Amino acid sequence: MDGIHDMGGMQGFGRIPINQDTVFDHNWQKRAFALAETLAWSVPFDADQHRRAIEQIAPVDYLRRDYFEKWAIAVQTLLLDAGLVDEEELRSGRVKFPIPQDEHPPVPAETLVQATRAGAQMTCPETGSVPAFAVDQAVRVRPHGAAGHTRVPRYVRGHIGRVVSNLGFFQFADAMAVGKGPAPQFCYTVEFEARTLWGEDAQADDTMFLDLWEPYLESA
Amino acid sequence: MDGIHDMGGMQGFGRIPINQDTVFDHNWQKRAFALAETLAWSVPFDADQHRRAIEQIAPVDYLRRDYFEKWAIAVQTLLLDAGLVDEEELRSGRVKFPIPQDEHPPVPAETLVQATRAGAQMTCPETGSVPAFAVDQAVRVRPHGAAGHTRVPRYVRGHIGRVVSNLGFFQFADAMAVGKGPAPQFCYTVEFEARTLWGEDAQADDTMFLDLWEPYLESA
Amino acid sequence: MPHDDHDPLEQGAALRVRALEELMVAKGLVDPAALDAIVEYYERDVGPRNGAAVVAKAWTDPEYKGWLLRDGTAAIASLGFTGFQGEHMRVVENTPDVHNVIVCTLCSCYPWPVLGLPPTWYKSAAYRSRVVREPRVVLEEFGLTLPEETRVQVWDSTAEIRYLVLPQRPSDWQELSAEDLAERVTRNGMIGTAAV
Amino acid sequence: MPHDDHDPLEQGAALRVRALEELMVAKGLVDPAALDAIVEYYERDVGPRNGAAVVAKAWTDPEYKGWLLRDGTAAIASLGFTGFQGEHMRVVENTPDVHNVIVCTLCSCYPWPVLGLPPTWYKSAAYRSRVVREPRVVLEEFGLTLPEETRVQVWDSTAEIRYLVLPQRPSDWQELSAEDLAERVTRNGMIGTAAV
Repeated sequence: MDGIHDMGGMQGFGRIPINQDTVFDHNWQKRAFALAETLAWSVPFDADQHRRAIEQIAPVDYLRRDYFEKWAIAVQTLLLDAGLVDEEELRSGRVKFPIPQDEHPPVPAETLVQATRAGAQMTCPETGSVPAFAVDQAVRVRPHGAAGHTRVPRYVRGHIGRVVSNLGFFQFADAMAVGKGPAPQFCYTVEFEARTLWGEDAQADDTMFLDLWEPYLESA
Repeated sequence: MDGIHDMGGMQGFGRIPINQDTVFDHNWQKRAFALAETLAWSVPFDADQHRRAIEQIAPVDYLRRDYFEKWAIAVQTLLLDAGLVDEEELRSGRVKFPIPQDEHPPVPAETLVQATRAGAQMTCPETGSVPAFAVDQAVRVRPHGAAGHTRVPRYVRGHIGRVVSNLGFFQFADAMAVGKGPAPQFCYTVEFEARTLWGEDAQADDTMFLDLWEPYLESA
Repeated sequence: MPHDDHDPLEQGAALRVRALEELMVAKGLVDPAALDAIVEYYERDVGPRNGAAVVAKAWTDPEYKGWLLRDGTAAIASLGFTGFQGEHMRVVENTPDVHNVIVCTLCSCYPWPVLGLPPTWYKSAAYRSRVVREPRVVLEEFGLTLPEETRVQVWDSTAEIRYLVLPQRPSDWQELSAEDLAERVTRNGMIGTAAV
Repeated sequence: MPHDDHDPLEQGAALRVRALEELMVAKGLVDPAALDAIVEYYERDVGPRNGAAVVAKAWTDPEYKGWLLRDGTAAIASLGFTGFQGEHMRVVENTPDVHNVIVCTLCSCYPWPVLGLPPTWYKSAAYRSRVVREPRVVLEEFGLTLPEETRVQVWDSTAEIRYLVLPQRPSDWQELSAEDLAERVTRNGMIGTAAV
């Protein structure tokens, strides 16, 4: 999706707010963060589904609302999509209808912290899959983006880079985001010359690296 | 400038507000429009300078403010740039310092209406200039945009199209916008297949036409 | 976009413009009569009726139609429609095979002398972003379903040419007077977001 | 972004989140103890001190440094730093010739186990949009002027790898204890927006 979230290279956003140097400024931000982390288990949803829901926030709200409010809005969307709440409940905070609790057990504190500390499993067995590209090979990023959630920014579309490493066989964000995961794909680190992407304004030797799943690429 | 104004192909903006079918909804919108039309003479500024000033509005304001408020904001910017007002005057509406009136005469009503009805002169004598491209020639849009005001949208960058007509030798918007006009350039209508621009989601025979000045193009 | 009267954003805009007008008049940069005159000009002299007259003439006068499609600027000027944002006109013809639609993705370019100033939806982010990428879906939202075999041509007004769509002639055109024909022509028909 | 306490936008956000928390607890979808525990975990156990320990060790232990650059995930895990948003780590080394800086243009990907959650500026539209296009200008805003001959490498965290910058070792490193060295390491130094 060519959405407002795809910000790389956009101009007009002014100076970096370097002094906004904290993680949380308000207690509600902590609660919004924690709600996303816990509801990911009981609803459930994964990080790509949450990102996709954030990207679907109207552009003007994407720009003006607080980062953690957007996390909460995305969680609300995922709850609505799952049929676990309705709009009126979200407004009031009061329960109107019960949910099948057995199917959506809350995550206990200890389980959550242990799992958070352990991390997720994001790679899959290659089971005979063969990578399409080799290290040092020139690749071109496909010129057209996907309509849904995708992790290839517009600013590299159609441009030629060089594979610097094959990272392995990873769950594919485009599929995960719509609950069709893991549909694993090889993922590569690709290096681009800054001038390829930005023209002569960029400095000659500077480079950019992006991690790109195989379906985003073609031989150059 | 890869700014928020460059909207072609962006996703996430929802349904067309078809019922917002009027030109003006408030009297102040008419006044904002009229102020831009008259001040273009006395400040002076041209349409490209006004467009450039609109593009420089912060993205969140570009999205949330009324179209005619943005016209007024751009006029304020041009007045500030010309040194004819200061911020406090704009806030209060009250004059703090005089301006050299001889250099900035207000346009009389009759002159304005006559000139509006007559239109502007936007082409220049070709004086031996030779167009770089011919009708039916394949051209590629240069892959990198200009940092300043420019009239080549991102969605055609790097893509190949076909020249369908040479429109003539026109004042060049990129130069006009920074007061370096007319710096005329040939301008061409270029046709692109929809699938070239948008991939397989587009319908096979559909096409797009854009009018592009010569510096935006290279031979394909 | 229209705001309700208690919208603080709209109130702020109104205050901004009032202060600007007062300041400009006080500084001598603007003659208030010129403000009134230009608003009156666009409200009285300019609007889609001009374009409709062009279209109705093209529907009934094959020679004029040929001229209009060959040299839109001159043919339109011959009816007295000239001026800012219409100095260079191209008229694009809808047929059973081809449907044209116009947009300005970068701002709000629009053929003022023949259509007046653009309606709010034409300037909206939704229209500007979507009609180039999914014109058929956008036209459906306007209630216009095109046959798959009709080719869609989208014209993005990126330079100094302004576009006018010549809609398909109604089948009963011979029974109608020039005035009645012009009545049939809608603004959206001349943008390409409606059939006529 | 931080809001002042009378900002209606911030108040609306606070209300939204409070209603959501109440509803989720009442619906049985969330155990309030889990909310508290996860906030406490990120406030107490996770943060830039973890990354600083990794960096300080790499500065003083060449073998560890080699391992860290070869297999960041394992070398970092060996110090006990693992978890969400750090399952696959790559450490990139700053030298006099090369300066690395990390970003996530599409959202806010960041190596949580070693740096904690990202600061607001890292998630800002300005940083995300600009650092890939004009990294040197951005670094200047952070007060970091790079020699022209230093190559800048920008790493956009677009998939599941998370990045950590290994800053250049201070020249007086041999005079410092492991703790003092770790004190020198700043969060921005490990993002690449500051020298150490």
